[in-house]
Amino acid sequence: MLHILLDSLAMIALCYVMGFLFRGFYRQFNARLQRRWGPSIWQNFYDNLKFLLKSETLIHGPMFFFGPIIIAAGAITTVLFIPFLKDSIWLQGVSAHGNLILIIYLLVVGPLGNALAVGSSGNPFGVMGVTRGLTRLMGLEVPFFLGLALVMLQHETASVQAIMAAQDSIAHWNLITNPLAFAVILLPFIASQNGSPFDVVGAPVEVYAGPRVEFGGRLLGVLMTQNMMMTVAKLVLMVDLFLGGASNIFELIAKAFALFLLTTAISATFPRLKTEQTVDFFWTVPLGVAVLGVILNVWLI
Amino acid sequence: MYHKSACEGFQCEQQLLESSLSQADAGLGVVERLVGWLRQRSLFVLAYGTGCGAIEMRPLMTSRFDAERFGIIGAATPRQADVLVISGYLAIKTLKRVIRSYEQMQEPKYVIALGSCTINGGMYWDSYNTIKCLDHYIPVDMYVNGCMPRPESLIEGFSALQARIGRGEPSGYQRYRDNIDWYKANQRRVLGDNMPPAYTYDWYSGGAV
Amino acid sequence: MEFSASPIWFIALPMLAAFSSPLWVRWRVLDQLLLGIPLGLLLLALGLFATVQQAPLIETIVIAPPLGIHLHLDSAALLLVALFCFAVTLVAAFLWHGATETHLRGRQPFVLILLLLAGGNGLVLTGDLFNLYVFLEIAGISAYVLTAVRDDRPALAAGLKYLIIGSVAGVFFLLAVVLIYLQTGQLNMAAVAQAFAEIPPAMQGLIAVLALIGLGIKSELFPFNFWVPDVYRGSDPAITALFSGLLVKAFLFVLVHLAVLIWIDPEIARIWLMTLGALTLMVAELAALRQDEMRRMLAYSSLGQIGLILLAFGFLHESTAAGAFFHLISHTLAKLLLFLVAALLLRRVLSLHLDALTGAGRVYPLTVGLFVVGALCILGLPPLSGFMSKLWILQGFAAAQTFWPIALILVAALIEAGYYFRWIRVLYAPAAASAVTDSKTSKTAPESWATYAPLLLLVGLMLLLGIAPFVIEGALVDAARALLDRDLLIQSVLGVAAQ
Amino acid sequence: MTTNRPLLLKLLFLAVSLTPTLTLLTWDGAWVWPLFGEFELLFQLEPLAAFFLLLLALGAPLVALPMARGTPDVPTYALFVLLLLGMQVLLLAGDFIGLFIGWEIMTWSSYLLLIRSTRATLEGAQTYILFNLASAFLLLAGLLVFYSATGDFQIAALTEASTAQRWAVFVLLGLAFLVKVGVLPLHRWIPLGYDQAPDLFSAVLAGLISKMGVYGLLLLPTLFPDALAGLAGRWLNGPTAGYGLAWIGAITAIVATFKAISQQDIKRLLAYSSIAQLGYVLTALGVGSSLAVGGAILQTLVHTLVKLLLFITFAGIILQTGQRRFNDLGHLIDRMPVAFFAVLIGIIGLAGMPPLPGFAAKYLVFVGLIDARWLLLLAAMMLSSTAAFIYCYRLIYGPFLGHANSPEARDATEAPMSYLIPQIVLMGLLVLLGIFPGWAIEIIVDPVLTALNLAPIGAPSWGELATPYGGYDGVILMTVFGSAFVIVTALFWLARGQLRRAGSPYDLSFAGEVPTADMPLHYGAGMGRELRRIPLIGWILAHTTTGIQAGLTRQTLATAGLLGGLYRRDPQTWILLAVLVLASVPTLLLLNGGNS
Repeated sequence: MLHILLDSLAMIALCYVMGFLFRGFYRQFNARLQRRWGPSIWQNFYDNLKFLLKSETLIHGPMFFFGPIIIAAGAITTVLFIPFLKDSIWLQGVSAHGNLILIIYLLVVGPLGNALAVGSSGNPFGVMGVTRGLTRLMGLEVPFFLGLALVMLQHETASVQAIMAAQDSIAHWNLITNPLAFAVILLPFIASQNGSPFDVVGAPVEVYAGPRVEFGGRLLGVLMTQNMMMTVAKLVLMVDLFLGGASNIFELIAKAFALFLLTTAISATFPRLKTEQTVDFFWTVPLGVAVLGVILNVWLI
Repeated sequence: MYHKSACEGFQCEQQLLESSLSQADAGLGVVERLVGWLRQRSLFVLAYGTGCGAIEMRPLMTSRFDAERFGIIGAATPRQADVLVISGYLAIKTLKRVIRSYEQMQEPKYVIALGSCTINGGMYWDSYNTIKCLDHYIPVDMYVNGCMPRPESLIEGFSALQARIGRGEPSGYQRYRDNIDWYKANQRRVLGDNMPPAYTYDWYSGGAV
Repeated sequence: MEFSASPIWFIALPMLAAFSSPLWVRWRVLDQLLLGIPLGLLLLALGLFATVQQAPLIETIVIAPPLGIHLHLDSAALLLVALFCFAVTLVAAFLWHGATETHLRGRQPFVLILLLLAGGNGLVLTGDLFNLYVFLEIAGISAYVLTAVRDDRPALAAGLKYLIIGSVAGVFFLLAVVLIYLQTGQLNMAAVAQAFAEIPPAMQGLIAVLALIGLGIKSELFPFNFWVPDVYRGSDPAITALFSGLLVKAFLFVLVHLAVLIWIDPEIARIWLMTLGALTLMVAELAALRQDEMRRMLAYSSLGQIGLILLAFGFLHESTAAGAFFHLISHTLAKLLLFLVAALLLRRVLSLHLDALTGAGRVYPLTVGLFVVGALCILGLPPLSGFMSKLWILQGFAAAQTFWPIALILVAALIEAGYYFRWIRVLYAPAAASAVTDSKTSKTAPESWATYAPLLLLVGLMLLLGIAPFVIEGALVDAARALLDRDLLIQSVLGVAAQ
Repeated sequence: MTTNRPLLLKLLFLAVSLTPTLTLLTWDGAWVWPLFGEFELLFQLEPLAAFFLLLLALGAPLVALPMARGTPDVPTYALFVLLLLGMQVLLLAGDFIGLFIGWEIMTWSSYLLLIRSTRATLEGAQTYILFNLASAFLLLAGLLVFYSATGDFQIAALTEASTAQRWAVFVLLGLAFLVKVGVLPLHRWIPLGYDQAPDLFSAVLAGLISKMGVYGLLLLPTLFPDALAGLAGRWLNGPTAGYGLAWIGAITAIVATFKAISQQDIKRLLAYSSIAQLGYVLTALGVGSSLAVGGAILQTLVHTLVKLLLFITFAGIILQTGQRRFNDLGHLIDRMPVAFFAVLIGIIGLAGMPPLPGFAAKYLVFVGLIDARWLLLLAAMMLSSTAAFIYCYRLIYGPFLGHANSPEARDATEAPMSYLIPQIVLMGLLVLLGIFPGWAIEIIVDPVLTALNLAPIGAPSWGELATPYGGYDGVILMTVFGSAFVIVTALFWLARGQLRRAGSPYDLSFAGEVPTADMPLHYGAGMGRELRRIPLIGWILAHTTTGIQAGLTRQTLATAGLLGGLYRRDPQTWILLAVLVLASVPTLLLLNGGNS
């Protein structure tokens, strides 16, 4: 019991620290691309703490308050159901009691809890953002899930630990053995991270900050915290599934960072798509590749 | 109507200023210092482009001036913002929106006023529909004067504000809270029937949740 | 016992009562008699079932067949006679114990209804072709006059139309009888059946067509049934109930009976009968879709059911024929109910037009509820008898691996549902039409339970037969056998003659 | 005496609504009722039927309770009792005749209940009854073909039939049940019927009556053993015939989901969502493996609970406000908190989110699809189940969040107790099943699977759902989530700073403006409009089957008019026709005779 508690706290802390460092790096990276100095790598930490330390928070009713809390609880649950390391008793959380499909659905708890809170505020711009978010979710989930299904089919299990264990050497990484699945998943993955070509949901100015329009003060702090944790959780999941997992924490950070670098580079390159363009894109290019992958995997092999 | 009856007009402002300055040396604990330090590292700006000063604010985010390196970044909505920047002269019509935006920001919150117009009306000193002294309507923490101030001076203003926040000095929002009746009376004087509805500010006088 | 068991009573008693009615002055007595005679005959018929199951009863009049006239009471005929007696009892109870219009409560309708019963029974019972024609005219004439008995413009027009077309039908049939007599020298059906094969084929065809047209008009088959909606619309619904429940069934039985008996080749008979049945079914059901008057709609529905019964009879299979008898019974029950409900509604609402009846169900819940039950029975929905009878027919076809009639019957049932449920929906429409709300009820006294008793009895019977069809299973199967077994019939009639 | 009569009636009604429970608990052995010939009705309780009887036993009293409110409506009570009777006959029947009898009683009594609503239009009522009767007659045709092949009406495997007969039975019965389930081109009666039915009766329609179609579909594997594979062989890891069924289900689910998103009326939205949910069931049944069928059964159970919950809740809302469109409601969360929680739980179940059992069902189906290697179907199901989030969100946003858009919504109060009790019971059941998915599998799903000759799924513990592809533990999931929730809330409260509630719902960030009540702030009520810009969805939303149905009706009526025109009113035409027939037939006969 104590082990699980410590383990869970460690996972959450790791997620949080990695989260704000990665995000800080992202801002640095973007600034350098734009020939600026950019903020310090700790900037996201400052921002987050500043919000958490705001002395006033406005709420629009109980659901508005509980929405971010639900999201945060969902994020923590998600983190705990993802195994961070393989062949280790540490950083496992309760991942033995879950599986990939559960994790995919837990990833959605965030957007839905958010939607509830935003709806509760009654701000039309917020709901507009939520609509965009749910629409994007509809677009990205199909190729995303299909790509994951290819992996599940390949290993005939939905357990992340088993998939991770099966990739014992670099030649057995799913990135190598099933590159099509990775190609299918990469762009939806960026979208699920609210990364750049697909970040129309919270587009400032256009929809007045979108879903977060009414959030301020400490609730916004909670939302930022969970966002950073989820960023890392998704990266770790991808590392587990495609990069063979990690045996120790440094390997984990390295692999996650490599993956993050890839998505950052893509995000920094492409301009924003409109909602319907996003969905249409997901239903043509990644889904097309996914169908190709299915044909190759199921019929030809 | 006035919160304090001992003074009138300019005297009141003088008293207010003095009383706030007198608190500046109040002893600060470690926690307050840390909090102040964290707050000054991260300022989300709600830029209100009321006048010509708006044009000077855009370069602030560009590569040349790069305000982000000070932790200063734009916020889309007042709920997320820490600093309200009033850029230039303020028409009466705009004042209502500015007040609304200011009241929607979550404390602690700060106001930076750009240009001479916000101090004394500037070149619009005799205009019938601009306000002359912003500080009568919302509490200004930092004036950046000039017509218009360049981005460099704007950054200078921000740094000064950051220093004040870091020192934990009391800021305008506390003044606004304490003297809400006075501010409202001033606002009502220029806005007349055009005041925002009572629910937008009556909580200042009441308790919190 | 020998005395009471004679089939002659089914014809003689109503006729006697009808013709001697002028001897009574007080019509209160007629009241009891009109109810009593068919009821008595019904009981008699029910009592005879066991006897007839052993062997058909044959009553010769004056001379033995083939020379004389005889009445032939086999299981099939007995079933129909019992049904007719029941129908007349019920309508009589409805007419004479409810608050009926005065023109239906005098001596005139008394005579006519009893004559109709006599005619119907005679048609079913007689074993002689010319006698058949006589009964055809008796039933016909009483029907014409019953149609016109209301004595107003539409009733008289309908009566006249019925008279004209009925007479034409009579002429056709008479021609057929004459030709048969000229060709074979026989009028006894059994004897004709034996001799018919020797007639030249062309003449056979001519006779068949003449008889078919004559009986086709009378039994409302497709290319000859254009008169039906007008007549049903013009006459009183209670009387129409008898036409649909009694008269048509009698003619239909005669048609099938003659076809089985006289026509040698069952294949040709099957093709003709089934084609006619199928055509009647589909055309009538489709035409009914657009009817906005309740009596016309019921008339078309009745035609459709006749087509269905003929389709099942025409297959000339024991199973479908038993089903057809069953359907004939349940159709009579349902149509009696529906037409009597129409009569009840007509007493309260000025018109039976669809628009005038909008929302009637919310004003007269019981009456319209009974309409719904009747409609469900016609549609063949369980647990009412209509379902069991249709199921019987359908399983007969299925067992014989013949699927086109099944498809046809089901499609027809769907179309039928289309218009019946349209009526039900309109009857239960949320907003009642003004014709319903300011109807005649406000002025007249509410209906007594005596008015509803016959209708509730009908519902009870439908339920009973729908849930426990085995109670009449034996009678139905016997009837089907008796109808289809040609040799047995000839042998029993002529065998009697030989003794 | 007279004062007690309504109360007695209501008590009687409630007692009768418990009969399915009684049947479920006490029925054992077989009861035979003779009909005619060698046919007889056989009533016995098979495990498969017992599952559906369980649904009925759950649903009937829960709907009857709010129904019994107010002045007793005797016809409605009687028809409801008849409906229950019909459904029990249907489920108990061991032969097709009994099944059909129950089916038909259910059909017409539900129709009569439906037209008791004041909102039922002619079009809606006709569509409802004609589609359902078409379904019934297809069933009848199918069972007659079955009879002609086997000589018996007993529900048993169809082994000695020719291929044509097997296909005929499969297609006819399949179509019959698919109409009831409401797959795509045959679905039109569902939105119309569910929308126009009396509000509480919609719960029965969606929760119970549509499940009878599922029951029928589950009978198909009994008729065609080896999970339909005998019909047309196998495709990848599943039966080919099932592959077709599964695609029908998936396409139904997708299209119905998008249609649901674009609805403006709550009940219509729920109707389309029912179609979509049963599309999943169909897909799962098509797979036919133990996992997928288990998922289908669980999904059926969850859908029943969820739709009962949602329809009863919205019936309460409609009762209290008289409004039923998303645009006319809003911000009921403060006034109807129980209803809010009911709908929240309902949509979580509907969307198949963990930890509610909807997720367990979807999980089993997904794993079944992966196991059968039907990945494209998986993608299709995923599409529809994520698109379902949008309409789920509308369900909670439109009535409960946002702004009150009508005077009734502004001062509504919580629905009466008789509406709240079923809501609370159903919420409790859903949460319970969500925490203990293994229990649901062991107690409810496995007996049915065994009866269908499939391997039971089994569960290591009550909380755990286990499959060969891995599983999850509902108890641990709930514990982790609950603790996280509690800890985050506690930390939030412990941290310094004040929390302030906005003084008015109009205190919004609105570009410095102060919005007023007459501004169209209830944006999400019209959610889904912008989805039309996505080509696929735009195409789906632009097409309906209304035109086909209207065209068919028009053609039929035109034919009817044409044939009706034959029935002229002048006797001379009648006679002329008779004479013409007389003249023509012998001529033809003579010509034929002359030739031969």
